[in-house]
Amino acid sequence: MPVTNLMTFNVSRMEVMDLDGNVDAGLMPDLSPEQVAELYGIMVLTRRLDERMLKLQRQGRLGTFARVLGQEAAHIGAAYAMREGDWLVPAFRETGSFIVRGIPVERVLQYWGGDEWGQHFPEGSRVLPVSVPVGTHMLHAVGIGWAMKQDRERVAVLTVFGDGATSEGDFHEAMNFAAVFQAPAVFLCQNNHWAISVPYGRQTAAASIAQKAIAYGMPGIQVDGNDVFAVYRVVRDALDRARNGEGPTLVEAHTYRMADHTTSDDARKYRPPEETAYWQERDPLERLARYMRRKGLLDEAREAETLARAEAEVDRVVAAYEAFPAPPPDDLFAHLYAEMTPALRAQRDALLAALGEGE
Amino acid sequence: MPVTNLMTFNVSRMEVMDLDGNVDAGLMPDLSPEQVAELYGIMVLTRRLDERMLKLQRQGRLGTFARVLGQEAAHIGAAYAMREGDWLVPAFRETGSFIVRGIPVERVLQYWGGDEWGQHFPEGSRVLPVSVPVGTHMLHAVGIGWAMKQDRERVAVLTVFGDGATSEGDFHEAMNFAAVFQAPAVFLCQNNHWAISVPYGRQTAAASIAQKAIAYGMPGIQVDGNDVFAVYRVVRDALDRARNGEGPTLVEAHTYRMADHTTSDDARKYRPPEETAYWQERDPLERLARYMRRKGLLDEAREAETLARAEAEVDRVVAAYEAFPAPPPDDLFAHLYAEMTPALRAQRDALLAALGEGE
Amino acid sequence: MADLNLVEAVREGLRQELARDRKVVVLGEDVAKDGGVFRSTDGLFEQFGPERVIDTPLAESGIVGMAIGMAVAGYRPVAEIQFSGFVYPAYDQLVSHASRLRNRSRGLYACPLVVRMPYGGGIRALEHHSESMEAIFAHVPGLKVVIPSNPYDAKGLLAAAIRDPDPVIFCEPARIYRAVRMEVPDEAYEVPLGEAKVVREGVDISVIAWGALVRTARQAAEQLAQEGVCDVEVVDVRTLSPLDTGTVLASVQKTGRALVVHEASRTGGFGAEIAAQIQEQALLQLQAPVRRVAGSDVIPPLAKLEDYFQPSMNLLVNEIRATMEF
Amino acid sequence: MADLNLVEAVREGLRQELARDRKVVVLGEDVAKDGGVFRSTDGLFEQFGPERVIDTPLAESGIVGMAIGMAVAGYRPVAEIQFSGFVYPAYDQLVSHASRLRNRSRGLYACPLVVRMPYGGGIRALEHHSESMEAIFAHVPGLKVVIPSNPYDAKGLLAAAIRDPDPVIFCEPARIYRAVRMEVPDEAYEVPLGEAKVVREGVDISVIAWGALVRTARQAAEQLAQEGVCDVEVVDVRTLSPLDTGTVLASVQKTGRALVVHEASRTGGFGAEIAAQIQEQALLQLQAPVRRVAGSDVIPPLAKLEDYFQPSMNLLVNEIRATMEF
Ligand SMILES: Cc1ncc(C[n+]2csc(CCOP(=O)(O)OP(=O)(O)O)c2C)c(N)n1
Ligand SMILES: Cc1ncc(C[n+]2csc(CCOP(=O)(O)OP(=O)(O)O)c2C)c(N)n1
Ligand SMILES: [Mg+2]
Ligand SMILES: [Mg+2]
Repeated sequence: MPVTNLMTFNVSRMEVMDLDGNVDAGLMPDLSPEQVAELYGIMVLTRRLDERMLKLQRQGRLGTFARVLGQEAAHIGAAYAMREGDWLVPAFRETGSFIVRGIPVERVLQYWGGDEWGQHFPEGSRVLPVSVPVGTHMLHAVGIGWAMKQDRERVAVLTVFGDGATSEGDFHEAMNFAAVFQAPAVFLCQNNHWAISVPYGRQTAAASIAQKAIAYGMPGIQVDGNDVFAVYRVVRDALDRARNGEGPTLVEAHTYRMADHTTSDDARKYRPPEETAYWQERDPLERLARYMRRKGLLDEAREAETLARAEAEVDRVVAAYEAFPAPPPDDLFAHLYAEMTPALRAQRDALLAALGEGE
Repeated sequence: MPVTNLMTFNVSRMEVMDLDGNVDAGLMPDLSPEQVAELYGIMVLTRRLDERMLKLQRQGRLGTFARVLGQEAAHIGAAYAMREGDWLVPAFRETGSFIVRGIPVERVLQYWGGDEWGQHFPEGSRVLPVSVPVGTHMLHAVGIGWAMKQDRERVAVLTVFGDGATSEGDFHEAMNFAAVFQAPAVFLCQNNHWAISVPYGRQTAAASIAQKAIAYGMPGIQVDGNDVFAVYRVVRDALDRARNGEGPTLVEAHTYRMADHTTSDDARKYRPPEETAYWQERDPLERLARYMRRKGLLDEAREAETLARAEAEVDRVVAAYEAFPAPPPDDLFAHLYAEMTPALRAQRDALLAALGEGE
Repeated sequence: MADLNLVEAVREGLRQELARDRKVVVLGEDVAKDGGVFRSTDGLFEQFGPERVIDTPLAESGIVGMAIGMAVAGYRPVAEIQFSGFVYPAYDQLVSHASRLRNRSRGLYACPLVVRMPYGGGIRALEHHSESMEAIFAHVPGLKVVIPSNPYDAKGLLAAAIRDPDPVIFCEPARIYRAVRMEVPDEAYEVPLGEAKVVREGVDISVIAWGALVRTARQAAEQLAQEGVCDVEVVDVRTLSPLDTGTVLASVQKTGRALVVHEASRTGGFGAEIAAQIQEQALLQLQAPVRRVAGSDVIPPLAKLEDYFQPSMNLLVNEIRATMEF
Repeated sequence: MADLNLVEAVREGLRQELARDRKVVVLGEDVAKDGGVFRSTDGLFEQFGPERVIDTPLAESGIVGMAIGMAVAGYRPVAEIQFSGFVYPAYDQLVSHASRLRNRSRGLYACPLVVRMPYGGGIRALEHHSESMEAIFAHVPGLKVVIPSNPYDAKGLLAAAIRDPDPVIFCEPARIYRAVRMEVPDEAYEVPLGEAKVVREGVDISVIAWGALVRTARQAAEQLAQEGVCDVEVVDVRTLSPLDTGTVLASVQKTGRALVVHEASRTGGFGAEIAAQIQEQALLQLQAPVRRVAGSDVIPPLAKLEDYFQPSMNLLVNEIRATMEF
């Protein structure tokens, strides 16, 4: 009778590659050298882009944006594990995922440059727009997952969010609905240890995000988020399970926000520099480069070449971005409804008339 | 490197008394025979009241209300574990807890009879009004707990809610805040296995509510909710820990809603009768009576006497309830703000004038 | 034709849409086996099964948020909120996402979603079960807001809402769920969104109403006609957003007087918008101020005080008289 | 006296209330070490410590719900929502509990809570960072809604809000956080809630505004005065709920013309309420319709289109002219 143990739960962590780039052969995912090079190229491009965007922002040529420095392995490795037909439901710190999923990079800049057209992704891309309200979008992934299952499509949904997002009620509802409906969804938390100025330890008293899956009867796993192979491996397995009708998974990618929260933030106000130094040693890009050097997949020439290609692409992207025409004022009114309402038509006409007068 | 076990969690269940009323001496809480008799008396009164209220409702003398049949051990045992100065933050299915905490029972009827004055509890009772929006009130318990801690009062807060409530985002936020702020709060879930027509298994894919505590780094425990000693014991320990600054606890009381959801509901529409039969055998009142009979604390005479006392009290309560005057119409306006606004004064005067004219 | 009350009309509307389009699904708390606490989905689960009529966990933001995802992926979810007083947890999903996905993606994604909910008082319910908060939706660009006043419109407006390519808030006046029966066509039909309707013609004053109060307005009109006081025109707004300003203005331009009636509390209620528009566009035709007959600025009371809260027929009659005498 | 901008005035107000009453606490996302994303709580954590200036997890319903509990237990929580566009998750706690606890318990419990938030556009921000949704609060019985237009009022209204025994929504126009400096008394003072203020006297037309647009209205008034077109009276509403109808009406009765200005989208905005009240109570004095100059019924746009969204000084000048010429 007395006190009985009802259940035991284990939470595990996966690492595939150590700091020096040595990998665990048993866990190493099956990636061709070309794929590894591609991954590396995307990570380099993402980092170059991030730096250039910062410059543009400082010069007033781009608006406030969320940098991804240090989180490349997490959100690129995860997106790389997706297959054709899978959906991506992002937050706002997944620039690299957009690149992986084929979103024209100039669109990303256009968006952060203050133009909604930056989120008019190519038809069929199955990538949702940036979601600014923290924690809200994971529910959409559940609904999309439900729809895919109902349509008997063998695809899965990857949704990405931060550690701060796990505090919102909508995170909870999304996890619960996903588990109850066995939605083919993978919940990837980029635990970068900060939500603006709030450190992980003030966000939750739980030792890991991964263990939060237990509350929903869902598998949860932590992964070294700066180890692109581990992230790829874990997310790929989770997406496979989702596609196979085995339900959702929570993946916690342990990573770190190396930059300020956004270009409006100054992390020196609240963050100890030692912490950044610790994570600097765990830099995901360097780690992958070490692996590749070991395997003979990278030498100085190829490194320089990759960098040059990235730079050229960034140049192209910035030029394309700056060539976008400003959206016309009546765009304000055109996309509220499939058909413009009489009130909106009147308001648009009044604005255009006033602008005409102004000329 | 590879896959490591980060953490292991165990979820346990406590039972003190078996179906025949035998108790585990090691776990049996230290209750005097008088206390056991008092508990029994309150459980009998609550059940009699519940039945009488149903009759009144069917006769149109009371409004829709939520019955507590079958859940007496859970919410009465828990309230009985509270001490002076502790706060109770209820949902809407805790009639017995109100009785334990000294709320005049006629107020409870007044409330369900459609009069807000039924929630004007005695000053200092530290009992919050019924909270109808499911899952929302537990956050208030966290804030109150924070305040008590800040005031260096050695008291705790007990908040009670259903299994359905655990699906709401606010449950999640309350649990997380409680753990982060180490609020002296005990979260008691009366898992009665139904949320109107939705069975537990559709509410969550988690095997227990207790395991949801793991998501917050909070202790969680399941208890046989039809075993008043187990509930008392677990909640008392949790309240003690809260008072001692050891933080919050989630307690899942495994019980069953024997009646319809409310008097507006008809559970036959969705619920298998076998289930009710199963739980009938686990009736909390019968179980306690068996224990008492074994211990010589209850014989036919005392049983009859307890029943008669309960009936008399219910008679008194109903008479007192029906003697309450109807609230005056201007009550509508009087309690919105500490000071009535000009608009409200004007609206009140207009109403009173119209009513005057009508006479 | 069948003789249906409003809740039956809603149910028939849902049934036909479920049958017409496999992308239509119904979801919410207790909508399946239980058939909804007002029985508005009764029998649909049995007919269409658990993949089309879906009981959800108890979480309104979850219901609407999940429905948004379904809509993005090509479905036509009809989400039920058990009472309008419980929609607030879903307000963020409605405002921050449902209303915006089309605009945010410049038309790439849309959100054809209906959120149905019993609405308003008059049923002697518990706290939070008698709310009339249409104004907080009608103010949100990107949402549509529909409130039927009778079984015929309920069925037709619901069909139109479900087929609409944008998110629609559909408020069903609980007070008249069973109050009136009406001949309703057996076949499916649409009552177009965005069109108000003159439900009683008159020449002296326009009473503008929606939901349960349309009936009250008509009763007041009949009484005043019998008493020979005045000939009231009653406009049933039906869709608050987008508002059919044309029909409202045409009526007021004809009668020269207007009264707006709603159960929601007065201050900041949608009646203010209609009154503001009338005087903005027809000031010179107005022979009296546009008065509002509305709920008081109070919390909808429990049963004992409920009758003092809602605009009654008598109050309406008095206010119409006052406007006529201005 | 100190020369302060609005964000500094808010900070001083908070500092003095924290110092005055140990029951006052500040809580929210990034309010402690970071001092708030607009720096409105800068230095308070260092001065008052972590028990009085509290960083919370990222959950707005949690922040407000916890603050409600604190208030019930005798505290005076001042909760910050990082941007008004993120308040929606807390709407349920505000409507269903904060506004109702007093009424529900017939006065046994109260909820003296302030919810502060940067509000409105004009700062070239990301989506959801430029919202003006005061109407959804002003419609809720039991809440008060305050929107200061300058540093002096901001400090005094904030003190009054914190000392008020009921819940107050306090919207701080982000656009003018740093736009103007003003002499602000060093000592604590209250600007009473529920009182509008005539901030520029005039005889020809009343422009009724709040928040950042009060400044725009004054600029328009000066321009029209210089041009000799008309003499504009500007009324700063300051408290939307409870509304100081008396001051508004007195002004319009004097001038005979009124224009209501707000940044929130037009339909269902609080301007409708004010316009409706003016014509209800002063129709015979009106020489022209009460026009509204408001944001369009659209989603507040990203930076590139932002200037087309907000009512500009030029638009205001034109609309005043139009009203004068009616
Ligand atoms: C609902 C909501 N509240 C507040 C904000 C303001 N805000 C933007 S990002 C952020 C922190 C997010 O932290 P996390 O989820 O860990 O993501 P990260 O920024 O670290 O990638 C906050 C508070 C917001 N965007 N949405
Ligand atoms: C936010 C909200 N949504 C819906 C409802 C309607 N409703 C009242 S009780 C209930 C079920 C509650 O289930 P549970 O939490 O398990 O408590 P129980 O009724 O079983 O005691 C529902 C859906 C409500 N009151 N509040
Ligand atoms: Mg983070
Ligand atoms: Mg239950």
